[in-house]
Amino acid sequence: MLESEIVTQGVSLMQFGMGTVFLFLALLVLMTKLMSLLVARFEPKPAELSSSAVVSTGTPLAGQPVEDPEVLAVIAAAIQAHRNR
Amino acid sequence: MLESEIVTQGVSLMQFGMGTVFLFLALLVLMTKLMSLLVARFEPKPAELSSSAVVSTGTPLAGQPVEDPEVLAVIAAAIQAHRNR
Amino acid sequence: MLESEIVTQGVSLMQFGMGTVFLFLALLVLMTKLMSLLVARFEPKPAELSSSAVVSTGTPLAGQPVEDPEVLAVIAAAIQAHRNR
Amino acid sequence: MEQLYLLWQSSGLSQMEPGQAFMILVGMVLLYLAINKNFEPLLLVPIGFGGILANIPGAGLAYSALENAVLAADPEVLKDISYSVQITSWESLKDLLHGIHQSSPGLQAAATAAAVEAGYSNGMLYNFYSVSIATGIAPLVIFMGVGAMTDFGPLLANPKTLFLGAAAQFGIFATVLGAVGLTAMGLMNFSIQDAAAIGIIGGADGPTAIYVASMLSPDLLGAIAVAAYSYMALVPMIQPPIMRLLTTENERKIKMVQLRTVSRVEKIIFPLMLLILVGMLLPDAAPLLGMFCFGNLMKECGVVDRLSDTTQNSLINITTIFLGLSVGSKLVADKFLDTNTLGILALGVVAFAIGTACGVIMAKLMNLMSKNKINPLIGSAGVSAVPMAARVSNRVGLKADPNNFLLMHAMGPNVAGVIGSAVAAGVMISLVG
Amino acid sequence: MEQLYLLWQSSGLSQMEPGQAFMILVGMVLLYLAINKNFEPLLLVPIGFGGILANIPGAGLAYSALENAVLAADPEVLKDISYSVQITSWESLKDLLHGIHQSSPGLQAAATAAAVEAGYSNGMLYNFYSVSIATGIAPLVIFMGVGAMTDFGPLLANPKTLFLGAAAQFGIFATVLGAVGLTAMGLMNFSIQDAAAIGIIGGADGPTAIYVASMLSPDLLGAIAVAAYSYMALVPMIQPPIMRLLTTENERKIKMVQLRTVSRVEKIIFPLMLLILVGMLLPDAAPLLGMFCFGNLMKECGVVDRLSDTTQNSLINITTIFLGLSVGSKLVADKFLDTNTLGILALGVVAFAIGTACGVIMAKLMNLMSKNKINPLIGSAGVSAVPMAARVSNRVGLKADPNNFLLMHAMGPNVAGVIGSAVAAGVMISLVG
Amino acid sequence: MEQLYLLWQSSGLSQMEPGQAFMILVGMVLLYLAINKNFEPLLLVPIGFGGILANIPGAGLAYSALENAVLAADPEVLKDISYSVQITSWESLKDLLHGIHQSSPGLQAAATAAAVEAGYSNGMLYNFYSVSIATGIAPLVIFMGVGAMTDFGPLLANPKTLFLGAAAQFGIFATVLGAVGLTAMGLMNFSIQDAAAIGIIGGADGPTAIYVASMLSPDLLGAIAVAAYSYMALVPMIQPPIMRLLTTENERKIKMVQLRTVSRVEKIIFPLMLLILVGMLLPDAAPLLGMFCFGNLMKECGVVDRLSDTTQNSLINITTIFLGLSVGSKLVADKFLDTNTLGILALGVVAFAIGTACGVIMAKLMNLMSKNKINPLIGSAGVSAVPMAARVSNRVGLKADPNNFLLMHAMGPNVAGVIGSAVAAGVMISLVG
Ligand code: NA
Ligand code: NA
Ligand code: NA
Repeated sequence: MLESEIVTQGVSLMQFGMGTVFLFLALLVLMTKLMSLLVARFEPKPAELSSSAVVSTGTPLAGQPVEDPEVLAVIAAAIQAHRNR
Repeated sequence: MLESEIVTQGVSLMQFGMGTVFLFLALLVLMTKLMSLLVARFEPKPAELSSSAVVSTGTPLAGQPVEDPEVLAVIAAAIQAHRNR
Repeated sequence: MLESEIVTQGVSLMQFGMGTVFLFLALLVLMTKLMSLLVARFEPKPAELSSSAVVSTGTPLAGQPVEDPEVLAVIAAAIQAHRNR
Repeated sequence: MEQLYLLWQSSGLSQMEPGQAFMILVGMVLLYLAINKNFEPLLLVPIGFGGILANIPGAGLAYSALENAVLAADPEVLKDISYSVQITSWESLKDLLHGIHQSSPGLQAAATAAAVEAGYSNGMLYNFYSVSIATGIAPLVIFMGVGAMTDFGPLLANPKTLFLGAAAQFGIFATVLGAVGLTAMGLMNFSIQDAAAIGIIGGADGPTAIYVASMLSPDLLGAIAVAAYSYMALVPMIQPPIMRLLTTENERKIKMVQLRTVSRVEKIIFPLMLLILVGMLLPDAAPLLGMFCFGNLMKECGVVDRLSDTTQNSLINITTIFLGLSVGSKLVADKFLDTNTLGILALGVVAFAIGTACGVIMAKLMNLMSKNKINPLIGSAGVSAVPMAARVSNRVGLKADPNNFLLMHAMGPNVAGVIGSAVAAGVMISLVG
Repeated sequence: MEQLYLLWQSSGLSQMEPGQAFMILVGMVLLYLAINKNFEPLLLVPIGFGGILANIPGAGLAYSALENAVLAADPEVLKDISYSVQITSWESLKDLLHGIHQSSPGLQAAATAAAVEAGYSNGMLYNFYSVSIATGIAPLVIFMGVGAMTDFGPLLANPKTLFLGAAAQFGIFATVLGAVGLTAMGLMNFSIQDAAAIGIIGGADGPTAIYVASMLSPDLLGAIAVAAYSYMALVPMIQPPIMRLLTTENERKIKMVQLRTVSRVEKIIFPLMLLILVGMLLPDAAPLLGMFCFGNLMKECGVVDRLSDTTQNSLINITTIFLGLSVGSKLVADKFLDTNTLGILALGVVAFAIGTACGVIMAKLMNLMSKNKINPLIGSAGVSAVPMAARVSNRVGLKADPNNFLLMHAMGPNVAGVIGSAVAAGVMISLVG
Repeated sequence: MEQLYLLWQSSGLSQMEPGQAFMILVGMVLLYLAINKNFEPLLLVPIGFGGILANIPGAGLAYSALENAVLAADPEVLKDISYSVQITSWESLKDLLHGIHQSSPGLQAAATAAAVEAGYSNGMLYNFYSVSIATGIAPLVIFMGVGAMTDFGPLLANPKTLFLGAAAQFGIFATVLGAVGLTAMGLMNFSIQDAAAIGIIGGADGPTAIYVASMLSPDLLGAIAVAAYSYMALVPMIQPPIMRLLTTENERKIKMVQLRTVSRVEKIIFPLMLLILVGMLLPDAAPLLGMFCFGNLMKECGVVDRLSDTTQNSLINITTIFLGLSVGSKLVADKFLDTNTLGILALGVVAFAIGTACGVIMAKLMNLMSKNKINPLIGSAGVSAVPMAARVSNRVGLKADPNNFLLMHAMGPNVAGVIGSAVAAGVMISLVG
């Protein structure tokens, strides 16, 4: 009795589990495709937009207390080195 | 009475403590020597092996997101910039 | 009653609060000026002192287990670059 | 089909209440503002995301084990819990929860034990909140990090700018008056503790606001933190009109004396002096300003750069993540959706405006008494909102005279405002805490 | 001489039990595999070392104060403790401990107080475990870090590879069936919770496995974590034969369409969409997938790089150290040495094999219905084991056609597998938790 | 005027006791030594600052909620609390507190609940102490970091230098004798636990001292930690006279054999061997030496560099900050200002001196029995104080012969001293803990 019960539980766990996993990921496939379509429609030039978005957030980020000066110095030195090569 | 008791405790703590410290470190000396002997016997060329071992673990480590490349780039740029000044 | 009570509390919080803020910051102004005067008097050459102080703490700091090897490598590279100029 | 029906029953979608849906939208809006409009993203990204997590129906991430047990409404469990707290009847689950929160700590502990034994556990965000905010540790650690990033040089070069930082705190207390006024008029329902916590929005300093709210009015913490960070992000829009209204073109063109260089010794002594002053006069501000001074001392003393670096980087970043998610836990619908929240948002912007105005007016008053003229535009930086407000002063100044750089001058009142609002926080905790 | 005898008596060597010696050897083997064979060293070094620490005789590092008090077997203390829990007789200390663990939380708290008053305290590893795993925080933080290191680009470019990640989760549930089958046959003795926790090994995802095991079956956590990480390291040996068996040479040579570039907006929206979907459908997976999505959002949004960097570096590293040592605490001999452990190890490798096979078969099925052919070798990457399984797909593909690089194509099912096993985890917590 | 009077009443200045003022001065002196004289600044800056914070009158940052409630002396609250712990009369608040600390954990919990309900809460530093030191975690994590920074190469090349590290621990036990002697003479009042904790100052190892003191004698922890770190900073002044006194010019000129190179395999095996030896012989030293070996293994194994880097940087830095502030909490006037503190300071310097002398003498003894001569100057490095003591050996050696570099030779006994004092700590915890 007890043994068959745990088997039943296991089988139902499998059915329910695989069902949910497939259903969930199928929904995710649908939504992802839909989302990509919408993004492509409303953002005509995705490549350009993505780069411009990066630029637009670039300036405010400079306000963060990250070690910007160092990074800038490194970049400056690298560019300088490149030119002088 | 009480005073002499704590002195007794202190003396016994000293005996037992220094004894254990010496015994422990003496054992450690023995085992370390033994270990070094065994390593030397079973690993014929320790120097070579150690370097090759470093190399063999090097590849998988490269997958770790440590900032090596950046550091290298910075140093390279700095040296380059300095020379070209 | 209750309404007027909370208003009374609010007014008294404002009086007491702004009073403390001003008093505190006024005291801080006084003490800061006094401190700057004293520092200027007892430390005749502040600029020089500050730099020498940095140097004096510099040596022991080198003893700290910071990423010495890297720092040393960078310094070494810099010195080398300097010599080759 | 029956399986599918059960699946639907247990899903979040079927349990969703309108308030939760709305708050998820609010979380999305906060994320949008943070990511696309760069509204204080370091805080608003975690807060917005935490807000969404907190409102996932059925997950109970923002609730304690006891709250989760009550909200699950299993009759057996409810019986055990209500027996523990000696409540025999209630109108709604919300009513029962209210009754439980009113009962003594001992009874609540018993009820919690009953909930845990029934298999309920604290939500993830509730745990984050308990550890990071309820203990006060997260805002204090962030304040230490802010201290380690602060340069008191401009303030030390021109100490009287501290008065600008003092004046701008009037925004805090005017807002307290506003909150009690709204309550007296019956429009809102704030206690004096709530009013004090709302006022601190005018301090324009995130960790101070969260620290005070967690001590005086935890239920309003979500709205207060969101208001504080949002208005800090809006400083470039809120302040300039007020600054222009209160100053003449000529005042805006005032050039200030070049700041003297400040010695390293002064910079080391200043945080210690400030600490002693706080300790002697206002012990309730000692945790906040103590950690702030400690961070600053680590930075300036030059012998513990390892510690200072970690404080400014990994430590403050780790703390920010958990602080933000924890604040988000207070965006749970049944705590956030309330007419009081609207009142808080309205009062917050008033607080910023009054603080800005008082800073500018104070600068003009000081000019009447001193021959070293201050450009009144730097008065607005006294609200803190470091370094945004100082940049606004600079920008408005540049419009009046393209060669007049006010940034360093404005940094003095800017950090003075941080001290000023921490002092105000101490007063309020001391008086109504 | 008497002193020396006493010294010997109090030493660990004289108290050592064979099981402890064996487990110390197991710890050494794990360290050997991690260091010399590069078996997931980031986890197996701390786990192996923790396992050695946990089995030091007389140190009790992996036990609670109460367990340490009972195991010390001081008659006076045993009397107090057994009185607290109202147990009057017991056959062995292990029997008494079992009885204590069965008694109500209140009685256990009283017994713990008695143990603490007698001078016993929690072992170091027990404390680590309580804070990092029992609260769920450590696996969640690591999952956040994994999210911050994950690139959903390949998945977004080819969303149908999500189905491969779904199919590979069959390994999980087949293993659950295997575990209940072994129990039904009387070979093993697993509860349904144990079976679910064992199944999750097939998810090939360390933090998910630890999270689920800590909630459903803490006693098996050690064996489950060791199995999960070991088999993840063995993926390059387990998968290729199965992949070759199930595919023809021509199938292995299929060239896939070049992936389109994915815009930044899509990458930002995807984690939010996933979060909402999880919230609506499977609240029990919300902590795991919520933290995963949060980490990913921090990475992709581009405005909180400070936080994202810390999440990927110091925060995940610190958490990994304590997580590993805590997992090691479950390698204590009397919990680990059990025929069940052998069952877990056997079932784990079956789980990996079935997951791999199902992923490959699913890819072949999808090819029957679609004209954009999928190389079935990327199906095996659906088990997750990021990024090892994707590399295996690439390597096997290169053997069939040296110009066919499958790596980026395999990253899609690879991260889909992470989502899939987190979903499976949510289902199991929801149904048997 | 009345308002101002009230303000004065509630300020710290009016509540200040002479002891607090004195301890604030002590904190300032520690900061001065750390910043200007470079006395172990990484620890003494946080300790000094924490000491100042702990003595801010009226802030109660170093006290528990219960202590804060008693010290506030509100009659109603005192009544509740004394009722909870069943104390009916007391001479002074200090007397009442003493009584409370003597009562059973259950009664103390009830009294704490009464204090919390009356609105009192744990001070910030008290919370830091509870989490970081009372649990033992902070010293252990720092020890792990020290392990990850330690190179056992010189020790492995010349293992007999371990005997120097053993001999130098005589300073510990001689100090224990000194402490019990002072007590026997009635000059001081130390228990055997106190004496053991004081002795560990002679171990010249910060985390070991704090770990032992937190377990054996928490009230003396402040003085012990301050003494340990101060004398470690003073090693360049304490050791050279003793070294010169005990050696001849010729001995100081002894050139030692060049150290052989040590293979990576030996470096990996050594921490594991040490761990096993500790586990077999001295389980009570297992937490300390276990974490030390773990850190070292992470460094040497070469496959977990991410973890090793974090251990040596952000993790140890974060822990140091909170450890230091927590130690500072024990500098609160009523715990620190005591004749016992003077005794501890005096005994501490004796401990260092005896340890140094024994190390040197041991080296000379070993030279009698071996043909490979040891320069006795490296004996003093056996006290640990890594790497200061090894540098002192080098410097004194260079004075005798400018071409004789002893630094690498001295690193052997230096790290041996760390092992030695951790072993001594284990013995003491085992015998009197
Ligand atoms: Na402010
Ligand atoms: Na998976
Ligand atoms: Na030592």
